[in-house]
Amino acid sequence: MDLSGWMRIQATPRPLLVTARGGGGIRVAAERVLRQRGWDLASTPAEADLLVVCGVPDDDALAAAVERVWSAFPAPRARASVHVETDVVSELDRARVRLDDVEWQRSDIAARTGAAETARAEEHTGEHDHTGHTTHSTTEPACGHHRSSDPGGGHSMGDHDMGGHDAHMMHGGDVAGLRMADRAPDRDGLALDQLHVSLGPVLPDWPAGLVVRVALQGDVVQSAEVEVIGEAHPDGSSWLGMPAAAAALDSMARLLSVCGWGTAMRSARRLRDELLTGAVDDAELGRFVGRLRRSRTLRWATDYVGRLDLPHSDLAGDATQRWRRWLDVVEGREAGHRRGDHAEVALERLPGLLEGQELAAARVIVASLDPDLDSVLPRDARDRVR
Amino acid sequence: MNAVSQGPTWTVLLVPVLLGVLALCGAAFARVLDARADGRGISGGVLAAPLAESGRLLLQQRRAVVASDRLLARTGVVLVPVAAVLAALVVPLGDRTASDLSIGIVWFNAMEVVTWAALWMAGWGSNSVWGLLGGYRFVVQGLSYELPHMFALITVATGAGSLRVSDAVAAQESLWFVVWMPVAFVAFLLSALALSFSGPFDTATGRDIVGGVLAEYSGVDRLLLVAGRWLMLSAAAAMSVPLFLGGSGGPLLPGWLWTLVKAVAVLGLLVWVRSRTATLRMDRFAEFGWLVLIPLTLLQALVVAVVVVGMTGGM
Amino acid sequence: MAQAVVFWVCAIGAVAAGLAVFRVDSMARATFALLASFVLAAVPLLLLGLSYLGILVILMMIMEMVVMAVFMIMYMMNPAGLMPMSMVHNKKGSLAISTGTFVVLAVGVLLVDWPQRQGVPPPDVTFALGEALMGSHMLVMLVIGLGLFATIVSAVVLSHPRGRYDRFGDDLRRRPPDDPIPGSVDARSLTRIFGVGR
Amino acid sequence: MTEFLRALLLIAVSVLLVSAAYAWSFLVRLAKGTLVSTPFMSGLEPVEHAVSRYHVRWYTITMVFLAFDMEMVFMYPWAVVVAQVGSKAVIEMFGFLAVLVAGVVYAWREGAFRWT
Repeated sequence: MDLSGWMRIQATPRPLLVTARGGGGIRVAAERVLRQRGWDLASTPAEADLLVVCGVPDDDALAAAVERVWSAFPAPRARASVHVETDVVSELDRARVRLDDVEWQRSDIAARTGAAETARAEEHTGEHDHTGHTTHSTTEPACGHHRSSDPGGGHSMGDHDMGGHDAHMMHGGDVAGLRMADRAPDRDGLALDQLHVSLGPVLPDWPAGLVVRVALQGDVVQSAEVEVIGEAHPDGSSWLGMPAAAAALDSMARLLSVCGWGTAMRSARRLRDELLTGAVDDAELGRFVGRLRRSRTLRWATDYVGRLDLPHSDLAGDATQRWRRWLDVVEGREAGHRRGDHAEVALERLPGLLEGQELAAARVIVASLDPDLDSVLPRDARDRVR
Repeated sequence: MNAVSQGPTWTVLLVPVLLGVLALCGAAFARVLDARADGRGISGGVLAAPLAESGRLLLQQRRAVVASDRLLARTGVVLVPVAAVLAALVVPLGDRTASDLSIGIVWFNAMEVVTWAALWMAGWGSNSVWGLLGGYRFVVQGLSYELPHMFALITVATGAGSLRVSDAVAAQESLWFVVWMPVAFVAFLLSALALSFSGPFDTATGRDIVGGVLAEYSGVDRLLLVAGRWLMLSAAAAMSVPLFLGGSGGPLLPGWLWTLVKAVAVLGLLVWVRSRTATLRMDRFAEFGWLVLIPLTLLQALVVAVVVVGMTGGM
Repeated sequence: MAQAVVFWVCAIGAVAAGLAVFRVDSMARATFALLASFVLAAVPLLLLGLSYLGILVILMMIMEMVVMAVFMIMYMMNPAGLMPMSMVHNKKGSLAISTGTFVVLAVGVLLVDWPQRQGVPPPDVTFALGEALMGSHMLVMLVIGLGLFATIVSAVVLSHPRGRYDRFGDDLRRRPPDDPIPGSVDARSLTRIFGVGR
Repeated sequence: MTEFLRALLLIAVSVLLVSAAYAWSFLVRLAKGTLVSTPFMSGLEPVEHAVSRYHVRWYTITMVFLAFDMEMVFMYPWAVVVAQVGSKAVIEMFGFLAVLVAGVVYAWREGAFRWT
């Protein structure tokens, strides 16, 4: 066997998980299998070689996102679509075989190179016809929508000598199909470039179906718009059959990952799976919960972040108080996880909580609310109910 | 204990080899801790995982983002491992060192700072929001850990009365520096994690920004960045041995083995700390570094300076 | 021989990198071209046997150029150079100034009656530097210390958008301070981080 | 200069090793070309280039750092001579540092270490 093939077979695949709404149960099953096999989860297409779609992307936006992510995968690559929990193992095995199949990979590479060349030729014929332009402007959040009320806003130090050049640059048009970022006022009085970033739908440790479009200046979120994509699956909610303690551990694992504590995240997922199969060792679970409660660095990551004044809700308090309540659920000292209209309230409060926060803190806020969107009805349907 | 002296020229070639082996050990130990948390058994496959992953990345296609600055990106990616190897130049193994520079301690400092520029270039050069955020996060991390790190190094230099690493080892013949410079040692270990952007100081490559600087890199570029991180962590762990842990000093075993044992132990400690902590966000850590770590390391330097002056009767 | 090779490689490299600063469109590249120029200019210090100063220049220049990059990219337009633009402004004036400076320096190099070395360099130049700082040049260090203090204070006054009255209120009594993003070193945070859990 | 010849050798060796990694990767990988892709934007279409006038939230820290950092120029040689010069050196250096720390405490009170 040649060296390339041998090296490929020694390697463990690195999957990127995409979860559609209603695919939470499949995700949990996939995470269990991947954990047992030691296939670490990837964060981006660049890192990954295996695309695993959990659930059915029954929505155009998510289906398009999956295709876009798939096209950003470097070779070799393979994909698996899991529609039912019982298919996880067979789908992963099939994808693994394809990943190591040198012939298939060669033809994939050839096909992609060919497609890229055709696209380039087309671009040359219609030089200024930017086909992607209309989609750009639709995905762009409304400018100046959520600007902070800064008294000195709009007066930057460099306004005088830069204004003219800016106007010039706007006429420059796109570079490689993308615009240059533009300036916007900010709370500290500097008007520097604003970047529009979407968090979700394909993002690790992120609620399935959630899309938050943020405008960033530096690493601070200036405005946030929340959207939910995909069909609701109120009956097929992944959490219906799951004990509250396991669901709380699942939320905890996500928060730990966002807070950069990978080892604890692994333990949380393992204990969640053991709770689901009933094979959990209570003493170990207690030790794990104790370690999290004692962790100063975790406290440092979550204290004062995302404070909500909602008495009697399981969303009350800051991120620390929320995850400590999850641990109470894990220990059985509190009954429910994500009670009542948890997800609806979380979605409603989310933009206000995110604005003005540092991006890492914003991720902690979302992870500490961890809305389960499987059961959330579309906005118009909700209005009708009210 | 014999005085440290410069070995023959070919010992320079040993530096990348030994550092690479140490880095592989560190990465393998991290995999073992991961596997334990996952509930998997510890097998040969787990120990060889860093090698298998390197192979996977060598086979992977390289990628670049449209209109990215490939010159800066490439320079940054290459500089990360190169800086780590260069930093390790002045670490003695037993009583031999590859190069006994008269300013060895400053050399280590300068090579470690190369990572600032390298990581920023890699992040900026990828033309991705995540890389941009990661690169800038590393700069502010540098601004927060660098001064305590320098004070720790200066404390050692004060104790040794020299900037030469071999003099620092010689000065610890009777008493290891870690005993009377514990604060400097802890500050050095913290900065070892910070300068190799690992453990609680991995904001630059955080999972919350999908890998930050690493987000758009695949293939051999990614391998160099990840390997560079492990090499840098290993270099810092190895450097703590001559600076604080008495170099090759120790009973029974030969000197070179003692150096390795201590370096592996420090590296193991750092990797373990990595597995027990959440990431320290820089909006929190910057203030802590400036108002807690700097005064503490300064006090440590003061104590050492007073002791040194007292011992030489310079009053 | 080796010294001459290293010197010329560094000299030409430094000049080339210095020229590149004005030839590249991107602020990021310009900053790091300048850094490359400085690093290459530090190597001749090593050739002179000034090990400490040479490495120190490299160390300081890297840190300072990274900070420089931060500001260049914050305040200059078109930081990535993706739009066509020129890095050169006021061409005639700057050409006149730089030519004039070059001529003055070149003439100086050729005409000055350079003194002959008297005595020998100290065996350890770093040690000699330290002794000079603690002895004859102590005043320099003290003045610089006060200068740096003034730099810190004026930098904060000039650049920080919020001051203590914004944070602690007009009577400076508000605790904890009102900041858009909380830090870690104030009474409230320290108790929660280092104190007992709730 | 001769002092740094080995450093020069190590620079050459490490550049060689990095080149070897690139060469090996080129020989064994299936796709030789570089995949050019739009930046990862959570699966959605990116709107603009990421490289931009990045709004750094900690610019005051950089200024305080540069000022404080200057003292390193003095402190490394100071560390070498402190034993010989004696208590005078200790008083002088820590007086110098005390002034700088006072500046840091002032900056802290003004909130310079917090994100704007």
